[in-house]
Amino acid sequence: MTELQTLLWPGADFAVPEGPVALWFGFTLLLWLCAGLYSFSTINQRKVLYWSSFSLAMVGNLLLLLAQDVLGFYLGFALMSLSAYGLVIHSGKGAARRAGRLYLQLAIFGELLLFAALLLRVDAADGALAISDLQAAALTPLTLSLLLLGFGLKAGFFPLHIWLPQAHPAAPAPASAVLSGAMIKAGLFGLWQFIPAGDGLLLLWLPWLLVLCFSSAFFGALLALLHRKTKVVLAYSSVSQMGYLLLALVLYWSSPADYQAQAAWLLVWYACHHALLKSALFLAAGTASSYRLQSWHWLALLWPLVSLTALPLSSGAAVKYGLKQELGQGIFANWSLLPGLLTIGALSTALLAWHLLALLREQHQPTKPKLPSTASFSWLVLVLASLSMPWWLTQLQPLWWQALQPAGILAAGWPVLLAAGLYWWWQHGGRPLPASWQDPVSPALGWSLWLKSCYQTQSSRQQAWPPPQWRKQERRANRWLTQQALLPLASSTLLAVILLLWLLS
Amino acid sequence: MDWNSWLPVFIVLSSLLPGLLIFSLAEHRFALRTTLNLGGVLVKLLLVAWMWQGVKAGEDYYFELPFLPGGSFILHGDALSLQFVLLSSVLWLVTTLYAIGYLEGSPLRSRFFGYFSLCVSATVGLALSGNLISFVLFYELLTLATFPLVVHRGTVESLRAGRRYLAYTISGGVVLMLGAALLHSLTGSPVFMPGGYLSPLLAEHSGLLMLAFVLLITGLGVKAALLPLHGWLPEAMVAPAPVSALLHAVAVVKAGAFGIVRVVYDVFGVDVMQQLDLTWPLVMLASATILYGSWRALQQQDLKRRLAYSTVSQVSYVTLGVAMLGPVAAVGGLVHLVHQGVMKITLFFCAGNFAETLGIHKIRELNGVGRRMPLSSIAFTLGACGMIGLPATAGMISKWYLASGALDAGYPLVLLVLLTSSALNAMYFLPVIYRIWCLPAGDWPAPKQLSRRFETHWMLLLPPVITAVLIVLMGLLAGTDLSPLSWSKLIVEREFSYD
Amino acid sequence: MNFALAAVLLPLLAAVLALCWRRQAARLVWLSTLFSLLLALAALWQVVTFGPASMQLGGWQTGLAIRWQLNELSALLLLMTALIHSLVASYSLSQWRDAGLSADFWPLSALLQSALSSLFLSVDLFNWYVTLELLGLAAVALVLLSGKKALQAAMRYLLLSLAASLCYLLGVALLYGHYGWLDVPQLAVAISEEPVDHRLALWLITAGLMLKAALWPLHVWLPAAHAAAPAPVSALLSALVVKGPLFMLYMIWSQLAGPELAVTGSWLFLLTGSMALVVGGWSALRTPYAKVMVAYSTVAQLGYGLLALGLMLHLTDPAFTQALFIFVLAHALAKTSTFLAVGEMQLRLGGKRLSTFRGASQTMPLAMFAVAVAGGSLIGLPPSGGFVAKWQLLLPLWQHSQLWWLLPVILAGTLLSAAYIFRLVVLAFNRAKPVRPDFAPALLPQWLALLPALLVWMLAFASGSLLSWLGG
Amino acid sequence: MSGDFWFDALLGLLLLLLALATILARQLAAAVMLYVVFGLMLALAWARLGAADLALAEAAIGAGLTGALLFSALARQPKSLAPAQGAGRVERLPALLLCSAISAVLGWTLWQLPLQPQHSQLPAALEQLGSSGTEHLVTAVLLNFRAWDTLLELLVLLLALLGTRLVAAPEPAALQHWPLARQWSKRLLPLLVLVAFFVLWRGATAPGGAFQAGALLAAALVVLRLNGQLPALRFDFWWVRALILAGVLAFLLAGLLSLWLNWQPEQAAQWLRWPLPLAKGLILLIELSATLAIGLTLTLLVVGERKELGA
Repeated sequence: MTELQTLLWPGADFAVPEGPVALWFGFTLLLWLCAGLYSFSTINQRKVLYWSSFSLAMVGNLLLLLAQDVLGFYLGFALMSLSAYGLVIHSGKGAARRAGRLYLQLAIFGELLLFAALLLRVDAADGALAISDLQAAALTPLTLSLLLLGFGLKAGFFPLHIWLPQAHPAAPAPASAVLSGAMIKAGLFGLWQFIPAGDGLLLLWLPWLLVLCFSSAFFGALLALLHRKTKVVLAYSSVSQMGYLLLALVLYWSSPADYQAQAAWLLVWYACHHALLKSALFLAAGTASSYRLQSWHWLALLWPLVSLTALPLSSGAAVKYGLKQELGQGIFANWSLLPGLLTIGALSTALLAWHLLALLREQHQPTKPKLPSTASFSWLVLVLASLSMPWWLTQLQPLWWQALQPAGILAAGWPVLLAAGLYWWWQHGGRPLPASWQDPVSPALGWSLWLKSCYQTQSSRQQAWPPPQWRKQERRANRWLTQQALLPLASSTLLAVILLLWLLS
Repeated sequence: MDWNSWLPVFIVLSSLLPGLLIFSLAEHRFALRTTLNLGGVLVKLLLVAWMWQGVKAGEDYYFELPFLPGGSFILHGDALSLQFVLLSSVLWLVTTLYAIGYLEGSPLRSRFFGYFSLCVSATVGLALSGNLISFVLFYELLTLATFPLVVHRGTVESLRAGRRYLAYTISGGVVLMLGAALLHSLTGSPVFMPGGYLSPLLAEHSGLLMLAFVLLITGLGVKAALLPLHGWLPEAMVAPAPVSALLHAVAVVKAGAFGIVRVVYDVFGVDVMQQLDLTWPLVMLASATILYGSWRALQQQDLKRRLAYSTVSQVSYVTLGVAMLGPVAAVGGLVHLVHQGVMKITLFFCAGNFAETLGIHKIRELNGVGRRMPLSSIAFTLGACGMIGLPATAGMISKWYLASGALDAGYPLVLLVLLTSSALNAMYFLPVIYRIWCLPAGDWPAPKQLSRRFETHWMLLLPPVITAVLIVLMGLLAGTDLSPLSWSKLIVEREFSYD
Repeated sequence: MNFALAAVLLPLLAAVLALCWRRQAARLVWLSTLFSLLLALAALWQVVTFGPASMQLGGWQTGLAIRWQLNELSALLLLMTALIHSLVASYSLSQWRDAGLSADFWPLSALLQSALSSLFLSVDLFNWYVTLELLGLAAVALVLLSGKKALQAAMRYLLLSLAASLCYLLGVALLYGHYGWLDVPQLAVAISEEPVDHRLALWLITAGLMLKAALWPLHVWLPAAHAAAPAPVSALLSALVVKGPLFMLYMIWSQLAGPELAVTGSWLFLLTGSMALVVGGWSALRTPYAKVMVAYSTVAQLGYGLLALGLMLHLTDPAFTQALFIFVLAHALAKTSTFLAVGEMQLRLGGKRLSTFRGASQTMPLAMFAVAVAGGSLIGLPPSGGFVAKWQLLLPLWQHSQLWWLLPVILAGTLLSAAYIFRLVVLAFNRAKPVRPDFAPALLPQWLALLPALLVWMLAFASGSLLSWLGG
Repeated sequence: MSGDFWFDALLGLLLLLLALATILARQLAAAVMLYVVFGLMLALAWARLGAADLALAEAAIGAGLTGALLFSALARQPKSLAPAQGAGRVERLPALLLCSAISAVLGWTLWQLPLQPQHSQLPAALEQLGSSGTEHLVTAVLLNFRAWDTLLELLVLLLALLGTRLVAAPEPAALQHWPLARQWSKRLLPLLVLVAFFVLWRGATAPGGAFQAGALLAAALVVLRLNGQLPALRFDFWWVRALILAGVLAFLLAGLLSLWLNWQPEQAAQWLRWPLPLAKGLILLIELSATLAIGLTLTLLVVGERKELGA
């Protein structure tokens, strides 16, 4: 594909993806198509804005997956994240605009960081623009932190998640689905592609990243429990799940060379798994808020939850199992705390799932209109895809089987049951949360507002100069000079000049 | 004298002669005037294309006329000059089209188009000048030719702006002339040559050379709107839209920036610049201007003034690029010369369209324009995205090269400057775009129906659409042989391979 | 030499004939200016081809007779005189009915041309005095053409002019009394052979000439006189009449002053030149009247001449001679254009204040264009003649760092001239006042006003040969 | 200490006193009178110095014509401007100071510089006198050696007239003609004309010449005109103009004639070189026409009216 360089920008290179990236591309495409189908019948207002943003974001998202060069990737990435702004503010309501503002501010900020990061990478690789060439170049602390920040702001793990719980609820359901399913994955994809595994500096940083993973996982799940809007809960669930995804990435980075391919596959499986189930859940939540949920809808709603909590038979079980397995093999094998943390994570995820289910039931109103069939269809496709993931992904099947072993069932099952009990006790045990704790307002909105006030100032008008007072005097002096004093002045000057010169010379 | 040596002269004449003829036309001779205008443009484009392929093939276009002892009047078409010539000719075409539509039915059109053509001739002449003295000559002519355009409206504000414009540019011109005279007294005015011609003087006259550099840069800095000398530019916004478009995108500010390129590369040369340690101050100055311009742009409530301050900032990218003295950075600076031109002219066209169609001048009046004037709004959005440096636009390419050039040349802090400026650009452009697209339509001051089929008069609409398409094309197709980027690389190749 | 002689005599004859045959005065004088232009061109051609020539009037020996010298410099000045006169005559012919110009203008202007040509050719101290007198009287008479309102200015001009002549005559008498030579080259030889204290003589001559040439600080009579005169007359006065004494100053100082005195004198010229630039420019900027502004501009511009003269004496560099005379040529052309255009506009728009010119770029675009173009040369914008002069002035200056303070002065002078020129131009672009529909001023006078302005811009491209002629 | 010395000393003192009195006189009319007397005394002084022609010219121009001019100017002054309104003390003082300073410097220089020509043109001039066409040195210088100066001086006079004509003068107050004066002028006229032509003729060999003669002629004409004994002389009369221009014209024609006579195709033309055989005649012609021209010009300068008849 070298001809592209002479046609497009310098270094331009695209390739049909292979291997894990192909899967990534596949689920992304599927997600976008389904979301598009769903929006087709459910988006009724501001269609131009919606569809232009939607299609641009989709193009960007797919482009970044196809790109083999830095500029192409950056193009896709920027196109995607900036166009998504239109999706976020689509409703035009106050909350959407606030969320959009925050989103855009952070997106731009992220773009800039990313720009710097990519530039530094390219510079480190002596100007090579192909992504594959960047792998050989060593990281510097600055580059690494810029990359983590730049992609992290998109990926939305803690503490870079602040835009996510605002933006996802504000967007229409299909938009949230792609936002959460595909777009935040793009951030992760970037991290995966641009940070070379096995880099010395990276290995030093990995423990800290691990901390980040688990904080994100717990933080997201716990914060979700405080909120009562389904989409906010889902957004926080995404934050939490991104923690796991980051974990998968960290494991990929830390895995020994012979196991790396497997680790990469696991990362993609996890991403695919989460993408499918989260988009299905967002569609569900969106449907529940605007349409009547029919009975089979509840089934379609339950399955992703099952997958989320990694109950056996689901893809979730398989990938979680893979994660655990991998954790035992890499450099973190002797970190005894980690399996325990994973279990607590599973418990918190299960709590979140129960919370969500309860909210959905509670908020469901049977008087609303019926969901159009195309929308139902696209939703169903996503659920089915999620359901059948182990079947069409044959490589996943070993893991799936292993998760189906009794030990696996037990390990997956008891946190869910415990969570059910805990949740019931929490809801009905007479220990409700204080009202001030419920639906906390994110401080990020305040920061965003402050930032806005910085650049939307009203300029103060400058004072006009006072009129000069010396004009009159000047006029008088001129009159005297040209009328009364002219001749004497001229003659005396003449004589004075002669005298002066004579004396001086 | 063969055809090759006359070609630069013909290129200058192809706008000068129509301009002079237009002056003599009566006000109502619309058809003849338009024919002259467009005919001139097309002839110029043909000639420029001819020269373009010639220069690419390595031909030399050199015209000389004895003028002053030690310095003839020289027109010389080299790769660098062609960059600017191409830019101004192409943008002249679109601006002419725009101006015809914009000024329809208004008085004094012959005068306007006459000066307009003169202005383009001066710009092209400036680009083609082969030595410092010819450059100074066209530089001053440009000042004179643009002044009537700035004050074209003849209102009190425009006259005030015109006075200010003159005060700045004439002073700058005089300082430039002093600097040129100083250099001329040392060496005469030889032809611009890659690597400069001052290195023999380095040992003996380094103090004078530094003085000359300061004078030249001060003189050029006025038009290039470097930091303390930028005051005329926002004021000059009272001019009609085609004029501000031309002033800010092509002619005046670029003349300054182009002059800085010439002085740095072809008069002083990289070696002398480095040995005199002149790059740091220039880089600092350019950086300060970039940040300051963006910062001031943020505070403007008037659309055109915001664009003007944005220009102050963006033109210094060019200066920055050449000042860093690295080949990659130079590519960035040179390509931004073109890119910024196309992007800013788009923005001004759109601003003019908004003002002309809906009477909008303030940013807060822009609410919901996107639905009433979608094409202009798209063009505006693309221009703004380019200014921020978002990918798929021309701005991204120049920013990329500038930034990697900065790393390449050992100025990592410049990267920070570029990023901050981009952030500020986003801060002052995105709210505008937000208002255009995302807010419901407000009370527009003076909505007019200029066309039955389009959102506005087609002649007003076509130019921004063309330039907006160009922005995207220049960003996406930057690798092609026809792109400004490739041409900039060619220039840099020639400028840096002198020894 | 024959052509030069004819160029002096033709206007003289024309003047006499015009006085006799008054009905045809205008046409006669106009034709004579055209022919003398051709003659001056021929004289220049002759000098360039055959080299300089000189003539003893009456064929008597040196010392007894008056000597004329025709070299490149005098030929150029002769040409300038003829050119300006033919331009002004054509202009006056085209509009004299409207302007109410008296028929007396014609013989007077022809006499002026003759006197000035004779002055430029002559190298005799006493003959210079006579031509100077003739010049002064003709100028005063021309100023009086404006009628009563010019009376006061003209009388002052006359008085000061007479005083200046007396000063000059006194100086000449002192020199003649001691050396017995009136012929300048011979006198120079005599002085160099036996130097005595001839300071006073030289200073008297200088003061007188400075007063005649309206060099600062002896310029006080000029603005009123030039402003009061009719437009063609102002053009002649500013473009030509002040150049005569300047030329004499140059000749006398370059030939008669010894090297020591030359340096002393150069300080005078440098200082007064600087002051002229700044003060004249400032006054021009502040005055509310258009013609006064142009007149003050002459005061300021003569500062460049003084600077060039001073520098030439100070540094003995031929480049400054070139600068001086290119400046003289450029200023003559530019000022002719400015005065003609301003006068034409005053005539048509009615009013002498600057505010009259509001909107002039719309009402009288050609005339306004002429002012702007000529103003460009006055400012020194390239590629005008004024630019070349300034360039020649600046270039060698960089080599002599002890005179660095002149650079800011020149800078200030340039900026001030830009300020007053553009003050007018900006006013002209004001569109507050709509044009009357029936307003259609004649185009020919405007074109004629524009012509010298275009010429001065073309001068730059002839500067190569000009410099080589003046370089010797 | 001869009587001559005392006479001269008295004359000098008188001159100084008269000059002071003229300046300090409070009435303009008195000042003019004193000035006329001063002119006469000055003429006397010239005569005492042996320059009869200068004495005559001074009497005619300095006392006669200028006096007449000043009187007629006085007559045209508005009545209200009776007492002299000189410049204020403030304006007078610096002028006085500077004048005295400059006089001192001049005196000092004259003291320093021996006005002894280092190189005199006199021997050369005397040598060439024979071929100049006249016997008197001054005339030779004026009309041959430096004839160009003289031609230009004639033009100066002409210009003075032209300039004066342009000044629009108010109508003169009605002058009463004094019968005695009318008689006197009638008697005086032939005498003056005679003297004038004598002076002119004498110029060929001794001091004298066209300027002096013209001045005397003018004095006669002015007196006549002021007494109303001469019809109005107007510049618009063609013969008046022709006479006024006669000097210059004669000069020019003579010059052109000699140019033609001296013409040699290979050589540069010789301007104002009188061919030897014609020199005397030409000079005489020029002198004659110049006398007429000067006389008429001076007359018109004093009594010329701008207001034209029937206009």
